Amino acid sequence: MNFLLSVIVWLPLLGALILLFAPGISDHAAKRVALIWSLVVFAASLPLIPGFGFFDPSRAQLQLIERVPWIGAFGVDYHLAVDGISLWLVLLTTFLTPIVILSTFDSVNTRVRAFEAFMLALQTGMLGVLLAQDLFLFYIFWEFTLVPMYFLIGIWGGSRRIYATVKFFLYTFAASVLMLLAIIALYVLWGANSFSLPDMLNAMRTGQFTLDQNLARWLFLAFFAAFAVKVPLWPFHSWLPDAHTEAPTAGSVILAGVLLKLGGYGFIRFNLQLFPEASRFFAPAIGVLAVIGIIYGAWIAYAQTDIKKLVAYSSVSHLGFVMLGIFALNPIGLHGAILQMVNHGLSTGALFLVVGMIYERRHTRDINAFGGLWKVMPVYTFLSLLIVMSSIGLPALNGFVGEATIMFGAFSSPFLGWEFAAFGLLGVILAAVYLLWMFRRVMMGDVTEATAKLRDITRLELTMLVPLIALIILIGLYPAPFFRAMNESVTALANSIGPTLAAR
Amino acid sequence: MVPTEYYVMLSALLFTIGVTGVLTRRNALVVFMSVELMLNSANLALVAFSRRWNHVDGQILTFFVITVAAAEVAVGLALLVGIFRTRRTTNVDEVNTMRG
Amino acid sequence: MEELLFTLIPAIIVLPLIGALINMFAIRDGRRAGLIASAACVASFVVGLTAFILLAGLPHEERTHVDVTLWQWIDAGPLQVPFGFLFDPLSAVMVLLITGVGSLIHVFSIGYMAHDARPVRYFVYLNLFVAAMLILVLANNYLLLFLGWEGVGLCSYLLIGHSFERKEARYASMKAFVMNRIGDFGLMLAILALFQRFGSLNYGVIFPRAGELVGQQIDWVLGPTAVASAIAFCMLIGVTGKSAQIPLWTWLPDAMAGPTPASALIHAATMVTSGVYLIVRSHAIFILTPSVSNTTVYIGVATAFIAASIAIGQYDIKRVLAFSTVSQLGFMVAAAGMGAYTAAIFHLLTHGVFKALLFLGAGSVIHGAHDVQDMRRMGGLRTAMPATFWTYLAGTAALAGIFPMAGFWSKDEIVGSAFHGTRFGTYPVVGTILIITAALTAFYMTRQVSLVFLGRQRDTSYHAHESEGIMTIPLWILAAGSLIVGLINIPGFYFLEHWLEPVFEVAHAVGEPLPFSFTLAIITVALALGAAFIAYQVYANRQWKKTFRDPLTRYLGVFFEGFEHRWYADDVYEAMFVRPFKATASFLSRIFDPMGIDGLVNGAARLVGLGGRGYRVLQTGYIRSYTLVFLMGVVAVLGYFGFATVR
Amino acid sequence: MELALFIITALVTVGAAVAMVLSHNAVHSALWLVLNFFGVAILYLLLNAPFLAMVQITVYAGAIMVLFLFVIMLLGSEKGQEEVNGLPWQTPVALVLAVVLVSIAGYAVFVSPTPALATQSGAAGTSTLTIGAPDEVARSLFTTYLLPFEITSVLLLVALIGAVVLTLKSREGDRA
Repeated sequence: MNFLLSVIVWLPLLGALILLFAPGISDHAAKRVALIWSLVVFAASLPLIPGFGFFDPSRAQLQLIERVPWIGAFGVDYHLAVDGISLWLVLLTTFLTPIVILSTFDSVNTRVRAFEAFMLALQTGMLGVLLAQDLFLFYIFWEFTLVPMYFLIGIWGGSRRIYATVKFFLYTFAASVLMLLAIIALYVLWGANSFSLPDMLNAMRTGQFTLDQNLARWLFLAFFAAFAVKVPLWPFHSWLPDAHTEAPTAGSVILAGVLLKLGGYGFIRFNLQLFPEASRFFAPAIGVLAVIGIIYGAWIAYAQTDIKKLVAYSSVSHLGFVMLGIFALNPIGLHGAILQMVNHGLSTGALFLVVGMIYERRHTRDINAFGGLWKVMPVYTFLSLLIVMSSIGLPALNGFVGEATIMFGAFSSPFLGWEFAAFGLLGVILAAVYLLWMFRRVMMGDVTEATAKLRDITRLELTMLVPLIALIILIGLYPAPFFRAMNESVTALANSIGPTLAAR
Repeated sequence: MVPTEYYVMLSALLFTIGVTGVLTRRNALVVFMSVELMLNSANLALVAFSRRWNHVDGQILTFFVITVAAAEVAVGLALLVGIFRTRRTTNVDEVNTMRG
Repeated sequence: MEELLFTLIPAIIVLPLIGALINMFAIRDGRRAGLIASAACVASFVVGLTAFILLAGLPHEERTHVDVTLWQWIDAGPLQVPFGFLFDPLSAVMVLLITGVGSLIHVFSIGYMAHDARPVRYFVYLNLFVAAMLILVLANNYLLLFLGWEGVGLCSYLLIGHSFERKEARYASMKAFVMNRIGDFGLMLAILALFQRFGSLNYGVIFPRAGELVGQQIDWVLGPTAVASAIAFCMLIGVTGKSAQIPLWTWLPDAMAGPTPASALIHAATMVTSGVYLIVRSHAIFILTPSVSNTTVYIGVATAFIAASIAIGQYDIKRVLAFSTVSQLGFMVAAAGMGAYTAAIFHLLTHGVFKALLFLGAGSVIHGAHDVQDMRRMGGLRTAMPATFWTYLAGTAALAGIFPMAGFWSKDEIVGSAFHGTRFGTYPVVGTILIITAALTAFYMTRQVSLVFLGRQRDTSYHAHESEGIMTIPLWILAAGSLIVGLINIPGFYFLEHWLEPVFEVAHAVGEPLPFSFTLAIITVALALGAAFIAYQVYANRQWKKTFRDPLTRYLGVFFEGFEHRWYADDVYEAMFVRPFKATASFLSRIFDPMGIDGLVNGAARLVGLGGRGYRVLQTGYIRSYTLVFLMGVVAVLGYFGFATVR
Repeated sequence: MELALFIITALVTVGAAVAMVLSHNAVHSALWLVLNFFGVAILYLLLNAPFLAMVQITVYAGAIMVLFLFVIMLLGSEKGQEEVNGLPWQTPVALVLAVVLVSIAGYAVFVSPTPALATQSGAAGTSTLTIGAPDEVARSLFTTYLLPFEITSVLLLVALIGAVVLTLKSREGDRA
């Protein structure tokens, strides 16, 4: 039994503690230490990439399993494992965090040690959520991720940060308490004195542990509540714009980049696996909510004057696609959904970085305050054009690959059907509308005296964007290795849910 | 041989008087005395039952109650003195700074 | 020989890409960037030509098997999409047009963009555009075609918005991209349906099995419709978006805000024709649905006629050509709809050449007249710009369909197929409308020539001069081209017809070549010449002031007003779509989201707050009230136990 | 005879209690309370608890009431300082509750058929005389209840120190 996963999960927290308690670390040094530490974590997570021998893409089951009894009385194990579904999200987390820390170099200068510590602690939380296979352990990590984010927004946020962060915390927390209820219910109903998800699934599959239909649906809804708020699915999204507008740039990037994906991941890992029948039952309804989210998010984004709010609503729209992909309940849809979660992390993360850069220069997020950036900051505008295009879903970039696969999945899924794909595609048009509208208002136009003397992108900012853009283009042109790594797990999962592709 | 019910009834009566004393009077000391009275009524009931069941435990308990009551009075009065020093009053209603 | 072909095809696309990358990262100077870009395009043309020759060398039936896959693009379980190219006769011809005309336009641009603010960026976009268009034409599956499809949309967005200082350029670029996107919505839906029906998107899989679609029905809100019709109709939406047909055509005239050579390449020769290419490429599906094919014909004809009528009322030199392009595209779409696929491709090729010539000519005029675009301020430029004048005249003759020029042969073939009839039957009404439109074309082109070149120079505030050699040489080449290109499908030999046969054999859609009818030819030429003569009389030798009223207003009155305002299409779209969209957006963001959804959340929070305030009343601070509560509790408990146990 | 004595003492005790509650002067209520304690002591005697009766008189009546009187004199609050009445509606409610409480007690003691007390009147065993004697109480106190006994001693010590500390601190406050 190797310890790679535990190393990956707990290393960041160790770094956080060091940063907090080690004596005599100046702000300047704290940033460097945090950066190096997060790079070490990223290096530790690299062996997970298929081809390094640790992760075998041809096996669908959980791999690199680490299981140690923890709380004997309730049968709670410290149980970590990874499979095709969570692989890329883990790598996205370890890949994004160094970039996020890099972005704090010139944007955060008050209480830097605490900021970096919270960021690393957050990383531990997120990795824990992605790797935990024990329901109890999962819940602990799930709630733990809220705490650092609460402080990140609460302390370093904008003017209305208190309202935003309290709303964020309470909204997510209230929903996840329902999930805790469901977890306990499962534990009691199963009666095998264990919270282990794989064992529970085996018991279900072999018929030892059967849930009657209505109860399964209620439990599905309990899990649904927690994850829908996190994703956010349409009616539960009202915390996101506030959280994003008030969060510091680094906070926004990590929030959009990874935190939102935990909801989507949760749906796949728990809702689909534990309650296949309920998933089939609720798929059309959730599909409708997703489609509304796509169009609604895009539509509102168009009317925003605050850039960050615009990008926040665009996240609501993009994640509507992910939900559509998940609840297509077929291999293609799931492939698309998982890849789109990674893509969204990259594109929207980069978009927030870009927005952060002009915020650092002008200290305002109002779109009308900008104009003519293309002339003043050509390199910056070229990079942001690429990022905007990836968010719009232009082919040859990563957004398109994810969205197209989801559309194929949704179109041919017996539970959704062509209407969902059609309305989903409307979202693609609207995405072009509001993003290009923003691009025109900010980048094109004539140079105002305020934007005349803005300096172009610095080397530091370049090092932040280049890795993201490299991946955006790579996934756009050659996504096959990403798909192949999750192929087995996703197909196994889709078959377990029931009839996959509609009869041709 | 006076039946125990009478004693218990008497004890209840005394207890109720004590309670009304606590509720109605506003002088802290009188309230305090009413509390003592309630304790006493409880003791009476205890001893009554001790005789009834022919068991000494009731009386032992009463004994302990008395000692505790003594301790309580000591501390209580010290508190009252403390309050009087700062508030210049022993009227219970004037001391209502702990308003919600 | 087979392997050589396999290596050449990717090279065609890679060369412009390399040119773009070099310019993007290494080059700062405009002229040098122009040279590199043109070199890349010419190289691509040369490679394309050799590939064309090699393909011609292959035996007849092997010409559609040249299919090379570079790598597996999407590999998501059942969804397998290769990144592969197909070099068959149809795409070969398209490649030649794109790279050939493209190269000439690149060379022309060197001169034209000499004093532009950001020439390097312009050449990067131009090269990227050629690469994207080549991907579109060479793709061997629909998803890769879609990649090229949106790629050219992006490049047109960038090129239109090149000089973004100007307000109309900024708005036009976004309008173009969004309207293309609406078309792409339809195409994507068709692609999704194709995948669901065939499990793959490769042409090699879909077209041979296209027959399976017959009889398959889907029922939806408008009742049961054939799957083939649904797919074809969705494709048609894509075509109207990209080839600027009704209803999605208003973006093309505004796209004239971009640099003129860019308009020549994109909005005349290549991008807008990709819609026609799509129909011809997917003929196996369109054949199955006479209903959708007929709709295509009617859309094409209607667009042709309306656009021609609008062109008559325009004063901007480029706008006239823009509407002329929309009209000629209408011809091609009608031909493709009728099933006369070879005629459509033939007209596409000839139009590509002479419309590029006209646009470059217009570019040369604007260049010479110091960026004046309003024809009312021109006049008498033939003396100042002889070369431009004569080449422009050749282009006009070709467009009007005068005898020896290319336009005559291709337009005549379309009109001929309308009367002679194809697999779906004859279209007499369509034929007559097309002939009238041809006459209108002759009219507005002669109007333009006489307004620009004949008569006296009305606005003398500028001194017009001829463009230098680097711009006029491409004009002469294109002028020669607009004569020679007509011969490739000259009746009797029908080279193009035979060349494209293998492409249509797959779905056995090969019709026998159209017999040439003299009567029809004479009628069309006579009408064209007549219309030209009328235009000459009305416009050529009148002495107007700079801001004259077009004489036609007297004859046509309100109609002319309608033509001039593009039949008020823009205002209708603005009122029907754009304004409601903005209104709803602001409603949602200002009222619904904050009050509605957020309201619920904050409402819940406020409720809890109120509850809390309610309880505070109980904390009175009086010790005695607390003891009272104690007592109540005691009484309640005693009471309960006292009485409950009894019952 | 015994019943008569019980009734007299009961009446005296209740009267003293009521007087204690009603009298305006704190000293008077203290004295009434002392009388009450004596009444209860007599009742203890009736209930064969001579040791407790003595303890009652010495501790309660002697020590505690003296302390009370001392504090009353110290604080000088024997005059009725009842003008500030925060909760005027409290008294009637308290009386009503008191009546309810008594009625419940009465019902529980006399009316409800609880088995335990019913059989009491029969077996009035003679041997009850000895249980209240000091030696009997002492024997059980130092055997079965040794631990509580020690704890109460600690408790008394704590109370002692507490009282001193509280009053000590407040005196300093006074000097400022």
